[in-house]
Amino acid sequence: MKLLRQLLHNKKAVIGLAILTIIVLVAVFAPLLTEYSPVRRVGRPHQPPSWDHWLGTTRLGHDVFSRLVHGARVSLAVGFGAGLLITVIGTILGIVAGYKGGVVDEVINFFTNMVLVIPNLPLLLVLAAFIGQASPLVIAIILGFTSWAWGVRVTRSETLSIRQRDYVKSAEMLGEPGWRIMAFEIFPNLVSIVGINFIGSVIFAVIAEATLEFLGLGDPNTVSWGIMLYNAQNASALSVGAWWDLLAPCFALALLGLGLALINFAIDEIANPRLRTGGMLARWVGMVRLGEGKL
Amino acid sequence: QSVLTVSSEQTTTYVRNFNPFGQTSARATTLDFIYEPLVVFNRLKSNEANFRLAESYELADDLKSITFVLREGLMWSDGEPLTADDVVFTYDYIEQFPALDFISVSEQIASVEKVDDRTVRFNLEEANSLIANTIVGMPIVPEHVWADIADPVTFANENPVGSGPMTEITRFTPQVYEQCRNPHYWDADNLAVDCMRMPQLADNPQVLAALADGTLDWATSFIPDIDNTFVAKDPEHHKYWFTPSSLVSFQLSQVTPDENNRKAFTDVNFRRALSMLIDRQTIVDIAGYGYPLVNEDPSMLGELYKSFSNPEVEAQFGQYGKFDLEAGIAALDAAGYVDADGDGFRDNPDGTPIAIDIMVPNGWTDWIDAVQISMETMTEAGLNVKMSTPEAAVWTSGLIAGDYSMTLNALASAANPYFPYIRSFNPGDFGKSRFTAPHWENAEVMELLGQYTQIKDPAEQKAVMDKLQLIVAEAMPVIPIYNSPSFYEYNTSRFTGWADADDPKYSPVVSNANPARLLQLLDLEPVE
Amino acid sequence: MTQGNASAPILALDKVSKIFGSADNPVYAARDVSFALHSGRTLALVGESGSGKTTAARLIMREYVPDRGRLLFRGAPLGNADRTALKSYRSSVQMVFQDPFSSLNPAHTIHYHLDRPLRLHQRALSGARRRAAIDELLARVKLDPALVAPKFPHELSGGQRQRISIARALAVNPEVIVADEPTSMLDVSVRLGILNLLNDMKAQLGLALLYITHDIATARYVAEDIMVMYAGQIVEWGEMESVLGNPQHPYTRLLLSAVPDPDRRFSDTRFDDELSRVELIRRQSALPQSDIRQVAQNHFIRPMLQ
Amino acid sequence: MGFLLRRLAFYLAAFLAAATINFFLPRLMPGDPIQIMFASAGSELSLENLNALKLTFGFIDAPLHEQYLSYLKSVFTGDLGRSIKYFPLPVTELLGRALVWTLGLVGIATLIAFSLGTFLGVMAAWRRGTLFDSVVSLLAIFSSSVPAVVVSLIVLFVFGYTLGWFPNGYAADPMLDPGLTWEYARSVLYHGTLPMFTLITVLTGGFAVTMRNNMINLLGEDYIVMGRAKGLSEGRVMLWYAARNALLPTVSSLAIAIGTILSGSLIIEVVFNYPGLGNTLYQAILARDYPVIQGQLLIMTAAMLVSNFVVDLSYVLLDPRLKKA
Amino acid sequence: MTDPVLSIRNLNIDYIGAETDFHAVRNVSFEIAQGELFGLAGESGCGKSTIAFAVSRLHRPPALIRKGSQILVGGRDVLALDEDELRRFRWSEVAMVFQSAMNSLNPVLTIETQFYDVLRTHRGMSRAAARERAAELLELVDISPDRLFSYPHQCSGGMRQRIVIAICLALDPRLLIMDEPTTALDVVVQREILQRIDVLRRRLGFSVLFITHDLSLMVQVSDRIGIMLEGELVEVDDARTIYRSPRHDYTRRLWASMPKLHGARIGQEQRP
Ligand SMILES: Nc1ncnc2c1ncn2[C@@H]1O[C@H](COP(=O)(O)OP(=O)(O)OP(=O)(O)O)[C@@H](O)[C@H]1O
Ligand SMILES: Nc1ncnc2c1ncn2[C@@H]1O[C@H](COP(=O)(O)OP(=O)(O)OP(=O)(O)O)[C@@H](O)[C@H]1O
Ligand SMILES: [Mg+2]
Ligand SMILES: [Mg+2]
Repeated sequence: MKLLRQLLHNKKAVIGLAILTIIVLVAVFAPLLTEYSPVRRVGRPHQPPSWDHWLGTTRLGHDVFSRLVHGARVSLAVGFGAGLLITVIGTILGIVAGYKGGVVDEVINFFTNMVLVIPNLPLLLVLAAFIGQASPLVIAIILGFTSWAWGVRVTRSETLSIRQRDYVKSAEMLGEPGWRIMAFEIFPNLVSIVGINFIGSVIFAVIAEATLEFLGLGDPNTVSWGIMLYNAQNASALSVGAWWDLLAPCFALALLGLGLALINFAIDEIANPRLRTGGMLARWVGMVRLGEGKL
Repeated sequence: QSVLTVSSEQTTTYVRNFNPFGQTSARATTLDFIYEPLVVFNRLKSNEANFRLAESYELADDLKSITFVLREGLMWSDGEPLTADDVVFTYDYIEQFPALDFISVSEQIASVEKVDDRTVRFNLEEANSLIANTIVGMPIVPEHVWADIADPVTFANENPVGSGPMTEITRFTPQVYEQCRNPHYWDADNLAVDCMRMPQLADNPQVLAALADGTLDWATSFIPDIDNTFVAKDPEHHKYWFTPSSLVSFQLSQVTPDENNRKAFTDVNFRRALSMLIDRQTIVDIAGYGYPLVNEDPSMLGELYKSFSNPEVEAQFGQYGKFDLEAGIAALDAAGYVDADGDGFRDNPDGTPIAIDIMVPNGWTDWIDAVQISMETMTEAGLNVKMSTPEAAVWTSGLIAGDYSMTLNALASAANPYFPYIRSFNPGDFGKSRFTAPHWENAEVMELLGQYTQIKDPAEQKAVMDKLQLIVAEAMPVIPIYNSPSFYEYNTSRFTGWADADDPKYSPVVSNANPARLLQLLDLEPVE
Repeated sequence: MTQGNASAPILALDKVSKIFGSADNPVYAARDVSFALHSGRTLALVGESGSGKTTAARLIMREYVPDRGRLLFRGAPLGNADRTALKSYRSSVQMVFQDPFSSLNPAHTIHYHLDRPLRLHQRALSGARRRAAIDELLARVKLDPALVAPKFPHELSGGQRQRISIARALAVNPEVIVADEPTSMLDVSVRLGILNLLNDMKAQLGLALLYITHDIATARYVAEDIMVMYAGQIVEWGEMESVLGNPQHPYTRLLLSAVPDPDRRFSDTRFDDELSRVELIRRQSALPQSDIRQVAQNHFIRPMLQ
Repeated sequence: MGFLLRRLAFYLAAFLAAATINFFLPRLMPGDPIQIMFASAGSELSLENLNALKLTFGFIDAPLHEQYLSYLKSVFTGDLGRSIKYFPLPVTELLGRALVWTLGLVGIATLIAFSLGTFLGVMAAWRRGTLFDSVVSLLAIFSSSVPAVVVSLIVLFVFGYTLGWFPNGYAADPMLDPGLTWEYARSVLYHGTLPMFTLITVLTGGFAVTMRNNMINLLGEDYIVMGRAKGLSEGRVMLWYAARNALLPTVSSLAIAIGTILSGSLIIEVVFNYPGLGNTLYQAILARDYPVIQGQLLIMTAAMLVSNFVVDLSYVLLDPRLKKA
Repeated sequence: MTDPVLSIRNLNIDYIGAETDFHAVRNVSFEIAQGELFGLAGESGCGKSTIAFAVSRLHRPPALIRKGSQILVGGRDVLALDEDELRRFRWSEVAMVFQSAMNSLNPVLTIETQFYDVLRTHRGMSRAAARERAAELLELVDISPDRLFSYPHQCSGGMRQRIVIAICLALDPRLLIMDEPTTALDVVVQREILQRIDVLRRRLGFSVLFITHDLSLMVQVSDRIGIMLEGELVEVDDARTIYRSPRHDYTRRLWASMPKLHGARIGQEQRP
């Protein structure tokens, strides 16, 4: 809650949250925003943007705008679903490894480091191909189970430093059980790390989903931004000059990425006050200009 | 020196492999250009024979053997004579190494014997009037080279000794290779091209780029919106001609595991109604960029085999091959396929539900588009359909086993309608070939097909073929959609003599599935 | 035991050693350390940084297991004691940490910090009684319960935070409190308040206190007895005034001479003798020495090897 | 040295684990590679022929552990089998060809992106709160959050299709003879520009943000203030006191970033049809070219391990505190 | 009386905030004479370091030295220097020892380089000459010249502190500012270092601004002392005088709360 309040005081966070909120609203109210079905032919192939079709039509004559707003649902769902999974796994393993230490730590750390050195996207490609026709749900799940390593690493190292703090020691000396120390003494102090990990994972998941689908490993029945890219690429949208077909999902993805990254950056600033620049520097510059003083 | 720049295959890297038995691994210019066929049959001219290595062939009266006579003075590209021994050797060889027999010809042949130095007789397992078409598909290789090869399957044949016009590999890199004139070519007088150059091009857009800037003389590639993207760049020299080829059709498994679906799929009324729900023209226009040819022939032959067609088919069953949403809906209603349980979808007459899953291989986008377009009208007619896109391998094995519900399938074109029919309906192939995917059995059809190969008299043959067409059209075991085009683009600025719509002398497609490309090569003349 | 004291000690270390580092390069953080804590008395442990003071505290808190020697609780060794014995040990021995900024969890309120020990160690208490107990604890450390309880640690000053730490230690009703440099991070003006508080606790609740510091002046203020530690060994110990007034071990003298003393200017040369021998004293004091010499009635040293 | 030895042991274990995963993953994929070959070729094959072919390709019905052992043996002898799609090209040769392109692309791009990003990060941190800082931070956030696929498509659209300044694909003019000629080199550069540019765009932001944050965290350190108090020039303090130290965590984050870099290059290679490892993997997956997929993952893992090791090494070189440890 | 080495008048320093400013130093004035050791004492956060930074103008935004403030070093107005002059002024006139020895040496440069940095920038010395001078300086603080090629982490805390002092003396500055130079060290080492500074000061004749919160130590070493409270300098006087007869209430409270090593224990009755 405190984090949220602080976020609302950060300009970057506000812009990021605004972008995210708009995308979420668009996704939720998609059917109200367009009269066209995203999966039916509603026009001739590859019509350029017009009053009838704000963002033109696809090769199949689907309305790009309608696909875009409906696609937001899938991209958001996969992003947040996978992000949640990645964060939960990463946080739990990280805290356990960092706090328990010893063999548990060695084992978790070994696996983490190993997963970190096996290239992720190629592995995802092979996995997605192995599963075949990966639906968004499946993509979210494989992302969740292959991408937790980074989260473990940062959570673990932060836990290691928190474990050294005296309040953890005093909890131990009071006889608090281990799980309580991890859940109630350590975890609340990891909120910003976990937050950064979560948002970072969401960005990663959104990108990875779009990439997998773009490479043709997704389920073509779904309406998502990745599938839109895939279809546009297959329809040679660029060679035939149908730029809207390809650029619409591109910009949507870029916008979502930007919004999330801004939020992440803001959390970073909140967690680490030194990174903040805020209004004081502007005021400072103004005062120096006015000759109020100098360095 | 005249150099012809060709794109006959798309790849990200070239591997020096000219093994003519390696269907997919050898360079696409191996067959026909290095290993000349005995005969080239011209599909566009009712299967007319163009004699190449063979100067003639003769089918025995009982149709149980066929004798080929080779030209006089044939030589391999290394100067050794090419004789009947080489032919016999080749067939012994593929018997010995079954993996080499990529067209499964051995099983139809009982024995091969040398009659004299220029004459070979093939003794057949069964009478077959069409066997020549199959036999010419197998390249003949020189005994003096291949006899010593220990493992011919993995043999890369980097410096081929061949019989065709272009046997000398003068340059080979992963990015480009050149193949030049055979010094001992028997038909050198007809050959005006000195070398062929094959730049490595990875995909359609790259071929398009090379075509558009005029680098390529001869190519086979799908090109979107070709009039604007290619022809318009140089309307005088940039040309194309797309000829209809393999048949793309919807197929319903007669042995589908879902009992309820099976009830509908085995009902001819259902199949007919379904056929009427497919908007073929839209599919061709949108999914196919207008390139394919609509196939509305319930006997599935269509324009491609026009010379064989039986007008009765159109008269009796023609309406079932045409898109007519209302009629299709009416037909479903009439046959009792109505929504019995009120879930919004039509059910079987007995009230059991129908749920169709159309399977298309992952990544075959034009097919996926076609299915999506078809689903729109099918859904509008109240059918419960969805699409799945498994890997091509899964799709293939599903088709072979028949445990799918509905699919799109393609069937290569052939010289004679006998081939599409036997490939599609031969129960002997059930569980072996994806072309028998519908698993539709009809004893009479098989009986007639059996007769067809054993008749020599053309009139009699026609009668049998007419009958076959009627039976197939009535039952509609496959729902034809369109014949996809063979892509053929060419540039007239450096060479002339191209076959085109005005002079459809043979199929000029440069892919390795078309032996007639040899004829095209020989007809080319450099522009002065 | 070496401390001449009538009552039985509550807690004692008996020849405890703790070794860190590798076998070929061992670091003796504690070498044959023995001392005892008695209720109502404070024992100060002084020594330069790295001499092993914190290690001694951790040994008592059972954060480290001794490599040699025993930890005696009410006279009984606490080697492989069972869970219930451990639990009763936990509720009898508590610690106050050096850094008031890191000893309270920034994510929880003061109420939570006092509520937990009560829940864990006085299960019988009902919710209302617990609330009352918290108020009482806060009042004991001279904080206004109504004002402080709902606050978060960062809303309090360093001195207030250190009081909360003490209150938390008291919440379990301990007999022994180990305070590891509890005032070294506090401002001069609040330091005294905390020391007075510790003195009060000792007097009113009869606590045994181990006061660890490198500031001998504050040690003198709260403790009756003192031990001087160097390189893991206790080199001199005994009654406070006796040790400070008549330091015998060269290291003790060195330490005392170095302690800033406003009454003596730098030009004053009383202890310059030691200061000129710093390196020698350090080297010699670090050697193990098992001899013990009694200086006065309650004042011992391990004589430095020559 | 102990540090490096320990890392080396870890890398060996990780490589073995990756090799094991490599072995099982393709084997779990559905479908039969031989069948795929012929399905896509559209020709028929009798059962006997199919089996004969399978035999020659080594897809035998031996027990799994036997297959595994022989696989491990071949991995450590550097024999990764032959490609199915490009039969009979050895996988090592195929990957070798691709590796050259990827190494060139990724190597140069990483070098440029790392230098540029680090430089921008240093400058932004040094001028914290100025317009320069705001612009750099914002651009950096943007570039590191936009998917590589989006960047590459947009770059391709703008510079390849709309402006037509650069080719839309491939590593060099296919009509040219590869070799050390001027013409060829120019063609390689010309074709590499867009993929390189894209990769640099995708990577620079991340480096810049990391460096900026590390720098800012260091700026309060006493030794930096002391550097300024010593009256040293601004540049000296910025580079040798601040940046030099801030580089350490950045270098260690580079190790993790290598995975991202490889992933980024994969997608860029696919979009720009660049004949590197990523594109080869993509093609191999589409064609179910098992030996290539296996070799591919292995080589990519090995590349990751090697680059991680290089990072470890440079870390040791950069940080004097580790030398004695 | 000669000109003071350092003269601060009406020094006001604010930390600019997003909405309100924090007045860290308010109207502070004092002087340090030639060869004098001036102590600045006060609780944590009262603005001692802020003053120290201002003398070499080391502040970074959002600190702001308000107009009207004056800092004179050897009679020169420090606040009027431009960038270049400032660079030349730093270290050659005023050198500084920071709060913790551990962190004030650059961990990735050898000791030698850190000497060389100064000597080259200000004196344009060659590496060899700088090495010689550095060795000399190290000897002043009793450290073997072999140490020149070590990295900071290879030296102990006390050693590092002495190295910093040696670097400080490299240019014979008039004024040495020591901002809590020994808080991280134990008393014995602290004593050693301060004694050495005391000796060097007498020998070389520089003045020292000594900052600490340890009052006992301050009285022991300083000639004159300033006591700060919340940004204001509440009392300045001779060390003895301040110790024996403090005038300001706050100073008196500080003394009262200091336990002493000798003499009577402060009784409970004296509790504030
Ligand atoms: N966990 C550990 N591992 C290795 N060595 C340790 C460990 N803990 C302490 N030491 C070493 O043991 C010695 C004593 O350390 P300890 O922390 O007890 O000293 P201290 O007297 O409390 O110092 P300070 O006054 O700085 O707190 C030191 O040399 C230290 O380096
Ligand atoms: N960058 C900054 N922004 C805002 N306030 C600051 C900043 N730096 C210091 N302050 C505030 O200015 C006041 C004076 O700080 P200063 O560092 O001078 O104190 P100090 O007396 O040196 O304390 P200490 O003994 O802890 O070093 C403090 O209250 C501090 O909170
Ligand atoms: Mg300690
Ligand atoms: Mg300070």
